[in-house]
Amino acid sequence: MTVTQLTFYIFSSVILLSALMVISARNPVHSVLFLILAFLNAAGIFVILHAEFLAMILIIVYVGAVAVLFLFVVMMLDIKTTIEKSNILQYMPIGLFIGFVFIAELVIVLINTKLELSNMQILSNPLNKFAELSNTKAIGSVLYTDYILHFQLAGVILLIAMIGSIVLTLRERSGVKRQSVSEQLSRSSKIDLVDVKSKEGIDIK
Amino acid sequence: MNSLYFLLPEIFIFIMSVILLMTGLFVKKIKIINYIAILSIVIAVVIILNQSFQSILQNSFIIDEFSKIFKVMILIGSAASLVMFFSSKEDQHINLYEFPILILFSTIGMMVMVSSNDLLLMFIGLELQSLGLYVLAALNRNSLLSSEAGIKYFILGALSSGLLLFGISYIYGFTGNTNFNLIAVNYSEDSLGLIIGIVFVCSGLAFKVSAVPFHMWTPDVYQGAPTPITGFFALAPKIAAMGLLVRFLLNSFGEIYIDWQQILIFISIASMLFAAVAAIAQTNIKRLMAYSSIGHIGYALIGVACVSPEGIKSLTVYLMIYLIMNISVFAFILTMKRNDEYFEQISDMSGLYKNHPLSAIMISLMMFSLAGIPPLAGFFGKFYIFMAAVESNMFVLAIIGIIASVIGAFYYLRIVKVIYFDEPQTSYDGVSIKSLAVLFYPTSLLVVIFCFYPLPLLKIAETASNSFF
Amino acid sequence: MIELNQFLIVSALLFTIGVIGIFLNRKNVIIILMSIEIILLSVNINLVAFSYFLADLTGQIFSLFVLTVAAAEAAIGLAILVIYNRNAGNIEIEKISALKG
Amino acid sequence: MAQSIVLLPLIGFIISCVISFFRPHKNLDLFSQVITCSFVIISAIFSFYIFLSNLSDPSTLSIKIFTWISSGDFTASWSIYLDSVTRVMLVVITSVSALVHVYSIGYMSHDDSKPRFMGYLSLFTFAMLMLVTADNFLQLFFGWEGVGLASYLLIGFWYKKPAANSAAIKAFVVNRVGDFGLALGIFAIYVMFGSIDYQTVFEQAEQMKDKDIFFIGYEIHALTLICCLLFVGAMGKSAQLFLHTWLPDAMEGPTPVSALIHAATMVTAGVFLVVRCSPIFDLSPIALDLVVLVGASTAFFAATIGLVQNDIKRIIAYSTCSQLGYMFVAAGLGAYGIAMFHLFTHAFFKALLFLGAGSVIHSVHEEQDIRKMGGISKFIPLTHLMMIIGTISLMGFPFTSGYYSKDAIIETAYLSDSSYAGYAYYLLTVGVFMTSFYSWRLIFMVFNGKTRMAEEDIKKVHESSSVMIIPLIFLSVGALSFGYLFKSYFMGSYSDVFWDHSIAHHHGDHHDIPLIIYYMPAIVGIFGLITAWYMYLKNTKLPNNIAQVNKPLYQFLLNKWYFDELYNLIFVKPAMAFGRFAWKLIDGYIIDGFGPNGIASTISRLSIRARQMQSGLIYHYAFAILIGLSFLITFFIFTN
Amino acid sequence: MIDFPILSLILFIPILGILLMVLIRNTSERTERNLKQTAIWITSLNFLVSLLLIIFFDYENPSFQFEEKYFWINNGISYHLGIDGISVLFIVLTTMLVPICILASYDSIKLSIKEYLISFLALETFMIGVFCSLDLVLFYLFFEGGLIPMFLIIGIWGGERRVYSTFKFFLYTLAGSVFMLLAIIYIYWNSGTTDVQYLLNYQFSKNEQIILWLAFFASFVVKIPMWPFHTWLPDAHVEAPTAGSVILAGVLLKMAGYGFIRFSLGFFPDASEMFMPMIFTLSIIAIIVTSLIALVQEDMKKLIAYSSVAHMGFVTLGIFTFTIQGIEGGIIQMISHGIVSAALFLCVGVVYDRLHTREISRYGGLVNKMPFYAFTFMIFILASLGLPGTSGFVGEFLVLLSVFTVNTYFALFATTGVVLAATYSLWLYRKVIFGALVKDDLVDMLDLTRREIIIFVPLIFLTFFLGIYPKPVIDIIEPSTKLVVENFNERLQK
Repeated sequence: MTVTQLTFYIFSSVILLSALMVISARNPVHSVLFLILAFLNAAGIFVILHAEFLAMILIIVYVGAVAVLFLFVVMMLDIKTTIEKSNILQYMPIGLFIGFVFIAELVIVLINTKLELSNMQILSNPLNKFAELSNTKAIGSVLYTDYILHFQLAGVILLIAMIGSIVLTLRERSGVKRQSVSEQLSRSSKIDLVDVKSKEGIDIK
Repeated sequence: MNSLYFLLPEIFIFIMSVILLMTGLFVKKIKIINYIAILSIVIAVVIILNQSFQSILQNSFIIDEFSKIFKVMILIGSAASLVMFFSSKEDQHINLYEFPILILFSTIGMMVMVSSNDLLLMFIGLELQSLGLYVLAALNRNSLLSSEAGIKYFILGALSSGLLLFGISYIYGFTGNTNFNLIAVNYSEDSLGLIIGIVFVCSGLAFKVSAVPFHMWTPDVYQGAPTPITGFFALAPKIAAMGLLVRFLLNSFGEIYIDWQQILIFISIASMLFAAVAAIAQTNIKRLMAYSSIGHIGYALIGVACVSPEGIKSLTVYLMIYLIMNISVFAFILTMKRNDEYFEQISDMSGLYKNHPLSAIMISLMMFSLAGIPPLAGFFGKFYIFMAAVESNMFVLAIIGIIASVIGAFYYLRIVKVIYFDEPQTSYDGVSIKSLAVLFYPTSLLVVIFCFYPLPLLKIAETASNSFF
Repeated sequence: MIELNQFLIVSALLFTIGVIGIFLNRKNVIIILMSIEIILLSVNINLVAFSYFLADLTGQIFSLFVLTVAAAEAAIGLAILVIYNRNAGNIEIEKISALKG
Repeated sequence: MAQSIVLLPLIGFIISCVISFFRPHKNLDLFSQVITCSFVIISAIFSFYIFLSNLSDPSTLSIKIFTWISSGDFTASWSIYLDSVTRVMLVVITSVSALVHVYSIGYMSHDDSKPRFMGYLSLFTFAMLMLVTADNFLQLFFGWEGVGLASYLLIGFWYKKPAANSAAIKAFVVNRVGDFGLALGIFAIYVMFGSIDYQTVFEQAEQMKDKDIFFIGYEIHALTLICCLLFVGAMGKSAQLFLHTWLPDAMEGPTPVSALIHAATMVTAGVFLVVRCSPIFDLSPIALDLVVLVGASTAFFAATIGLVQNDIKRIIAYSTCSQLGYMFVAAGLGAYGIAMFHLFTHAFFKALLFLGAGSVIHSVHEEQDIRKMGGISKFIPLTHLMMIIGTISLMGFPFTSGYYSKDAIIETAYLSDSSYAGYAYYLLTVGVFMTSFYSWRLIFMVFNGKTRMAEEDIKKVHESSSVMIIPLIFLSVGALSFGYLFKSYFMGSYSDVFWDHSIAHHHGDHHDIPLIIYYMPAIVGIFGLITAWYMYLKNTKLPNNIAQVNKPLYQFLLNKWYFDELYNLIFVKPAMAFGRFAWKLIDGYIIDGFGPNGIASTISRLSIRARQMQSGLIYHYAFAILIGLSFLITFFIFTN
Repeated sequence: MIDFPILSLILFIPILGILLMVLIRNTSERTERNLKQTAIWITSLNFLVSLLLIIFFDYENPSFQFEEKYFWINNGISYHLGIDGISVLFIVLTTMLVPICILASYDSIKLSIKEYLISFLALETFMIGVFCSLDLVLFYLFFEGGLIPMFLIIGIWGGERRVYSTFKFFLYTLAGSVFMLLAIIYIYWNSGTTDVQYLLNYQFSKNEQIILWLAFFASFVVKIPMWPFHTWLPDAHVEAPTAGSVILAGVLLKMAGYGFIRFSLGFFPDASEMFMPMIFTLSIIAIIVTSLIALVQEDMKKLIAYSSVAHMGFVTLGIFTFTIQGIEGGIIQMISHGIVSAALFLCVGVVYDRLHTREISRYGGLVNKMPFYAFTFMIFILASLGLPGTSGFVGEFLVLLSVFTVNTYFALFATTGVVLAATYSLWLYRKVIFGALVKDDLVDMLDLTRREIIIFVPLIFLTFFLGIYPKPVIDIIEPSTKLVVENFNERLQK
């Protein structure tokens, strides 16, 4: 067993275990932390597969941003650790059975899978085209050329995510006093100049 | 910069929506934003109609008759939901200027979907669309139902995206390409992994078109989402996802259709039968329409499953008629309010014939049309679908289809029954709202007089099918 | 050397865990969101593995976009979750069933 | 002229029909009576003219009026077909009808829908004329059903009486059963001959002698089948055994109706049919045997019932039934001329009896039970006389009309070598005794002896008006003299000329008949008279004693051999029960229950299940997706 | 022959009427009268125009006349109209019955009269379309389209259980006819066209014929209706308003009979021959069983409805003898039934309008108060039981005659139907009309009004005309029927 293999097995078993923990931990905070662990190990697998850039991105984006977002929300919503209801047992057997069938089928199929590269024409971005470039550079060189549309659209996706999040969570509470600078400045709307006759005064509305 | 020219409609809408996003901050009149949004859609339609055929970006983005027709349908659907948006009053919670903008963004996603010829672009288009829809479903922030609809739609949608992606990864892996045409070159006949990939992708797309058994979200989301948005859900995304499904399957796996045809046959049969049966017990009109759309998608899928020019033609005709009918029905549902409060129960429609005789006639005809009774347009939709099915010798599918249509007729008739036979209730506001009248009456009329001159639609559909065969 | 199918099997297992996490979960919605992230992660492993064994960069690019989308999804998902929590006062899965029938 | 004979009654019917809507109006009533009567009388005169001219020129005349049905190679026309048989029938029908019309003026004088009654009578006359003047079987069928309809209308004339309504329906339906056979017979004729015109059929009959027809799975001799089916029709119309039940009930109608329809004309249509089809019947010995068998049985059977009945009209009705049996026996033995002769004479004396009975009923205020009469001859002597004339003619008292015709039948039976001739002969002879007995029983119980009427009722008994009596007189002339006058034409030396191919002839050797046989009917008849006299005038306790001693037999006869009850049990009740069963159980429970309703409820149950599946819980939804996915994957793994 | 597109005109006049009536707004009493009169004039006009068909009809020509053919959907499926001797009478029957129906509902319909009249006019178009379309898709369009107005007519203006009945009617007939749609589509792909004229000479293989025949049969068997697919009919009849029953019995049932002649016999001779015993058996069962059921009915309309099933049994018997007499008999029986049963329903409607019940036991002795009515009713009862001299006889006789030539077994059984018909018809008549007038609420019954008399007079006239002198009618039918039979025999594969 080579070192690579060993690391692969370690990484993958940790991923699987922590993924199991994510879905089974009682405390959501723990789940988030296990999720982070899973991501970290996945980054390791990426490295084994020579995708260094992606490994970095995974850690930066996922661990740095997404997981933290999760953590943040978990904290914010103050989720109580709930006690599992009894009816889970009711569905557990059939659920597990279906899950087992599912995984069994996948595994059976995959165990014997081999790529027959010889009869494949890989026309899009064969790596040998970028043989001299580093992984990051290679990605960059196609991302902004061939994938420009995709890249821009990904930007739109993020924009939508942003607009969406804002639209949804922005709360306009009634009764909250806000400063409206423009209204303050446009004095015509708020201030009437009234000639006050002496000794009569005015009614204040 | 040739490529950019061919992307003009998408780019135009994108620019318009960004502009609107900016102006929305300053312009308090949401109607103006909405008008501009509609206008930009109209302009986009004009641009699309004037586009020439091309495939750009290494053949990953295709502009052909099929995509043009589907884009126009999508844009009509979006525009119709924007018009419906006019009917929501100032004090309603969804009266946000982000509404038109989100719809525009989603629309871009859909346009990308129907043009995409590449797994990656397809995925991005799909996500662009879906993210907008998730937000739209939950747009009524103060409503428990709306946010529940949002959460269900989101979770299940994300799950389906996961399935889709998983499938995509296999397809990519076992063919080495993401471009549909290249996939077609590379697949090997007996690769189980590839077939599993196709199954996963089909499941993901079936979710998007809400075909049984991936439909479970549909009734809940339709019911929970604000009505104009429900209308939008029923109109544009279904058409886009269907277009995508067709292109994905035909362009990449057209040769091995024997393999995936089974999937479509299965989900088509399941959709038709399940929708017909399940809708019968519904009491909420929006839920009912959800099942109705599931059923209709089942029929439309027959067209895909045929894998023939006739099939694509019938699918296109079916979707066009589906679009028209649903615009009409949702415009009507939006009129179901008293004192600015929406009523969604079917029983609330009782006595409509007394208070609003004309709209009662129209909506009844619409129900007959949805049920597929001649001579209304809905019949022709089904007629073509069955034509295609019989041509491809899929008799079982056709027979189950007609059985389901008979069962389905029952629940459409039930609405007619409530309108005409039940004791009258208090009046609705009626189709007094101009924006809805603009949608409701012309579409209804179209459905009625379609039988006299069906030719134009058929010609259009024929050209659409020519894109593939 | 590690074979392709080893990566694929790990990824498939991870995928299944994610899926099971969605429908066997009886706690709260956040876990479901995390399950979705796990599913997407499994997809990424697939894509990168294929990319490596096919010697093709597309898989990695794809994976990059998947990451982007996953992030956006997480953002929106959490936003919806927040307003749901605001309306309902909880995010317990068992209680999300006002819409049914 | 022939056309006007047929059409005048129709016009009369239409006019009175119109008038009847503008009732009640005295003048109009009178108008309608006059119109119908005069029209029928005119056609009677025409008929006599034609009849008498027939004596010199018996040629066959066929007038086509217009095509009725013509489809493919099937054609049938409206037409008038005159031959000897028709001419005889015309005389019988129109003359009796005319007399009954006139009689009805008096009889119905207290009824408030006279025009309607007169109209119906005219309608009947028209239908009957259509029947006899047909030149094809379809028009015959038209008339056949038409008289059924008229009979229905007239029996149910007093529509307020439930019994009358029931009787009317019964008459129609039982007749329809007969028509059923007739219709099938017509079909068979069409199949065999390719036509239903008399002339074509009769001309080809000889060639069809040996042909077979495939009928409900059996090869049957075609002509036998045809004849049997036609005879079923005849049985229905002529109230022969098994299809006779309607006739006694039909007495619920007004008495003139009974005289016209149920004695003189309509019921003889069956005999007419057999005679008319004699060219075919003659070729089918089996059918003829059947006719004899049924006729003789009926003659006997009806007579037995007549012995014990108490309703004046029913007694005469059974007598009619019985006499029709005589006619059939004659026809069945091949003596068609004799059958026609008896038909001819019977029409007059039976009409006379009925009208006389009507007169009696009229006098005693609509009482029909002879047990409640008695000793009224001194109040209505004319009627009494008429009834006696009718009765002696019926019993076959020498030199009356009935004597000639009935004797001839019995002689024929005696002489014939037909297989059932002996059977017929004995039954008929016994029948003569019974006929005489019950006829005289009727006379004695009604007119003689001590009265059994209430004091105040008997005072009101009075002779009927002259408008009723005059027709009786006319009829009595017929009843007494026509037998003597026409016997040589019908069956005697002139008969060949007279019938002129319109019926099948047999020129058998003229056997000598022993004198005892020759006088037997008359002797037996007189013996019947004496018995009746003894039992009902001399020793009035005897009938009761006999009835007491033979109670089962008496009950059996009184209840008409329990035919009504039997039919009720075999046909009516099961039909109703099956109808209810088919409606509630087959239609309602099985067809609907497993068909539309069952499917509908199954689907709505499924629908509720589907609704429950939509639990609202996300993990259920996700689970559904997974199941779908697993299913598809499993499917593909196992198919590839 | 005239070149003017007269069939299209007949089709579109009612639509024109609908447009006209949509324009008449408000629902004050006066406009209601306007609406009714518009409807009557429009339909009467249509009747007159349809009489032109008879006038210009070429009696010698057995093939289709007044043909119109325009491009509609594609080259194979076109807007093709035309009539021959078989269909022309049905068109006239339809156009005649519709004004009568509208007249019959002149006073009895109070609710939403506008929609009511529109439904009837729409129904008229569909019904006429069925009989004159020479394209299967067009035929199907009209055949099914009629369901919509009929659904509304029964559902809105019907009796107490109208919802159940109308749904049953709609879904049942729909379920039957969708199979025909599939068959039509199959025919289209098989032969490249749905043009009837072309298909009449197109040879399908034997197996195809069997399947296609069954599909068409599924549609017609429900519509006609044949036992055991008849249960919708009594329900629909009972709940429908009078005019609805009239149209249902008068025209809608005939569509199926027409379809049998035109399509089942015309396209699939071998299959028709093969299934003949089945049709015969079902018809016989229908005749006997439904007659017996009619015998025990307590509801007038139900009784007549069941008798309709029996009468239609004769029609199918006749058609499937494949003889000239049988088919002609079937057609005449249909036309006669169209007149007679329509009139019977109108008769029921007359008393229903007065007493609002159809229960037989609630009536009795009406003749005392309503002599005209009794007379009219009597005529139609007699025609219904097939008395010679009325229209009911001619068809029945020809049918039985032809059945006898084909199979004596069936003839024997079918003829018993004649006896049963007499029983239940007369029983009904006796219970309703005869007897003493003892029921209190019957004392004030009024006889037929002038309007009602106007309705009945033409029907009475036709009943007798067809019964006594049906030759002109048979002359119209004969050449086309001959052609059908010849065609059938020629194309029969041995």
